[in-house]
Amino acid sequence: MIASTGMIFAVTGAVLFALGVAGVVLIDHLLRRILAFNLMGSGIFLILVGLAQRHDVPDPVPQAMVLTGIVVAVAATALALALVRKLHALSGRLTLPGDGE
Amino acid sequence: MTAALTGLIVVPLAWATLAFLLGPGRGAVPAIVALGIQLGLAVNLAHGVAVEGTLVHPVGGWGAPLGIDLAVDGLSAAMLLLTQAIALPLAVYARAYFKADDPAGRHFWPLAGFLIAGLNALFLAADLFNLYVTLELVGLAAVGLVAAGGGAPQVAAALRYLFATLLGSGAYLLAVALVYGAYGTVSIATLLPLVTAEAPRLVWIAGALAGVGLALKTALFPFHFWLPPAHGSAPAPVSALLSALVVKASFYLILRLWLGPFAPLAAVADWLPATLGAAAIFWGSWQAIRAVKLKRLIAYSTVAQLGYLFLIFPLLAQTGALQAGIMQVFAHGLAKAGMFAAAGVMIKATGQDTVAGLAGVVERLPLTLFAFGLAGMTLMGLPPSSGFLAKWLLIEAALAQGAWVIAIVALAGGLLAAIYVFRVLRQAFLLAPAGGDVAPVPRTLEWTAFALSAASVLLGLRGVELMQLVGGGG
Amino acid sequence: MTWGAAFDLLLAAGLVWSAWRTLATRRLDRAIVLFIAFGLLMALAWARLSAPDIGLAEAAIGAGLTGALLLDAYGALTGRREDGS
Amino acid sequence: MKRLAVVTAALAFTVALIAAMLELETSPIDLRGPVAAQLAASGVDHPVTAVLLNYRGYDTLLEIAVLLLGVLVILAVGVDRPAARTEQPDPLLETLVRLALPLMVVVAVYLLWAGAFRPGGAFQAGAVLAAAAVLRHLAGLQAGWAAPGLRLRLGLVAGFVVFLAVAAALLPQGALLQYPPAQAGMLILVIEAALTVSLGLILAGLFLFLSP
Repeated sequence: MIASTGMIFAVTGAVLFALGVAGVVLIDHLLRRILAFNLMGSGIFLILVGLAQRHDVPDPVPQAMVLTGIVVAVAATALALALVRKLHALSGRLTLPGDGE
Repeated sequence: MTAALTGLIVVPLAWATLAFLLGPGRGAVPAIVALGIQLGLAVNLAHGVAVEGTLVHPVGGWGAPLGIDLAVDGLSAAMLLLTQAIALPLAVYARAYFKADDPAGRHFWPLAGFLIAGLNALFLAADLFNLYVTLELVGLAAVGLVAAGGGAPQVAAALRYLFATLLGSGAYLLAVALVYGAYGTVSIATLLPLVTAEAPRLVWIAGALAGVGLALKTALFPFHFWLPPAHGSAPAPVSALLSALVVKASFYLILRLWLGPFAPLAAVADWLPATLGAAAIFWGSWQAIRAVKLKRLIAYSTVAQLGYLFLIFPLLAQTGALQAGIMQVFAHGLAKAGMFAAAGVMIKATGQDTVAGLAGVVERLPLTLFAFGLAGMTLMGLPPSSGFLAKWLLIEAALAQGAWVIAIVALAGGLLAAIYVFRVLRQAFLLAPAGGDVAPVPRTLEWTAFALSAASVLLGLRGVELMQLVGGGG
Repeated sequence: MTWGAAFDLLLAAGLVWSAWRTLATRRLDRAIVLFIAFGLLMALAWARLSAPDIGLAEAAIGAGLTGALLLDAYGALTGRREDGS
Repeated sequence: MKRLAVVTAALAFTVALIAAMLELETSPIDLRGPVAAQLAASGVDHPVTAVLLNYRGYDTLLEIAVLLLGVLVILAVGVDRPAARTEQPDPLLETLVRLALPLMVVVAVYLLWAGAFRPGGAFQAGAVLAAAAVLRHLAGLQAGWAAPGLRLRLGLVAGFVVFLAVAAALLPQGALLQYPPAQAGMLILVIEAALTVSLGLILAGLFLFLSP
């Protein structure tokens, strides 16, 4: 079972999630932090589908949930980018005040 | 009842869309009318739940676990009632608050509509993944409301808020993924008998992730860092909505999971939320006492008041503890909406958002100051306010269990609240500085602030029905 | 080990590597390109997980649209900085 | 110091999570059975589409609201769009895009139609339409969008409105979004067609409302 495709990608998802969260917490640059959020999200999606399909039988329910999740993620990303661009236009900053101190 | 239940989701979605179609700055009147209808639906639903008990609505007709169920019990009916009861006066307030050309108000109505739809959908959801979608709806709408038309500090606060809320919902979604992996379902009702104290380790991790993620969204100490800038820099109607309702939504979800599917696991950690809650009361109150800006002060007070909600977790074996928690949700919701609304009036009138700038407000805006005082009374927990009732129930439950530390924390928190409330009142009673002119403010703003604050006090006299609703259907 | 499992492991390693490089690389434009590559590898992973629907959406939305948004933002942010305004 | 603490915590969490995933046994509930068993009554033959638009259609409805919110917040924040580019677009690129556009529309229609019985559907079709709009923009054939007029606003919400209206109109059937099995296929197609247009506009809008 460990070598099933589902389990391999679920484990990968766990690594990606941790990588993404560490990036979100440690990186101050706002664009990079948005990248880290997307990596975190991809990790979660892989776990959602991979874990449910750990016996390599396709499960449409988590697949549909991930489709929903991808769409939510792009909406959140676009929104975040709009805020970053606005902040940059107003203050010239690409980090949040108080971060990295 | 079915019509009331589904209406509470469909109606706000419809008017949010309509407001978007009507274009920037428009949609206030349909929103207010619709919110009136929604309040009626929520009353109807609460009455129905009180009489007939829990109602489940299988969306699509499939039923869980294949489909998604909506469910309403006493707890969710109470939250729905509070949401509509606060949103309606705040909508009236917002209509008078945002001038026609105010960039902050141009997109207020559709954003507020989606926010309220998301809140209602959250309180009605009975499916962990559906709850995730509602959390995102609420979170992104709230971020948009904070950011709308603002300057750099406001946009920075919105970004910080966005990152916190996305991290929180990310942790929650991972929890959902793990639960689905372990049990093959995300329906709360289906999970209920499956989760036991012998659950696989993965489910424990899921519980911890959901708890941490939602605590971040609720701004529980030490995750409160995002709240004061966001609630402190947003326009007053937005701050009121966020402080009164949005943070309560993720608290509600913690409570729902704690009492529901994760109950067998939650027992091992019941002291943890209470400890953090106590820390929140002291830290938030201290920061409120020191705050220079008025809205910052009120926002830190929210951090402190949220702390009380978490004191109930070790006491949930007592019947009064849940009622104390819900009474505190109502008390703080109404009082904080009233207080931010009053602060909005004072800021508009004096032209500055500082405590020091309030000198002379007593002569110019007596009604608003009275509203602020009434809300402050509720936050301090003075009788006969609902805040008093909440603290009374909490202390009673604590003493019944011998948890006298919690009782002492609750009393100390009331004293600290008195310090920051009186700081504002004292300043307002000082003589106005010479030449400090006060801009005229629409009377509607003053009266809606007063109505909310007065409601927070008067609820203390009519709290029995609310407690029966929560105790009976919960 | 079967060929399928070997491919999966290789793909998993590629995902982790591109994710790591996305965060660690110094130049921001390169980070975004790496992120788009990561998205395309994700699409492959979805195909391996018998989820072609997600694969299509990931390629179009996850890698394509998100990548375009990021590159556009990068251009706008760096372009303005050069103007000095 | 913070860096070390975060990295250590992340590593420890990853190890614990992976270990816990590996020791997981078979889950007590398996929805694959019910999904397949009800497929005939769902109105579509492709299980993922059945979950997305029928069994869990309510999730999708709210998710479209989240997408609309994305556009709404971008408009509310009021990003100052950079001035229009002055350089001439590459004529070769322009020709290529002009050739590709009709093809992309065909692909979108195919994906929409295919979603009923095989991978595809409104999301993928909408994404292709959005990609077409973004390509047009990159080739200089399409300006960025300023504040949307009524027609664009209508297009943005059309899919959501149709979806919400169908969901509410089916309430007399017993529940929100409870399709009568005989009409389920048709209703889902109507919703998906409207969604394809709106999703295309929304996804394109996420890009074009920010661009010159």
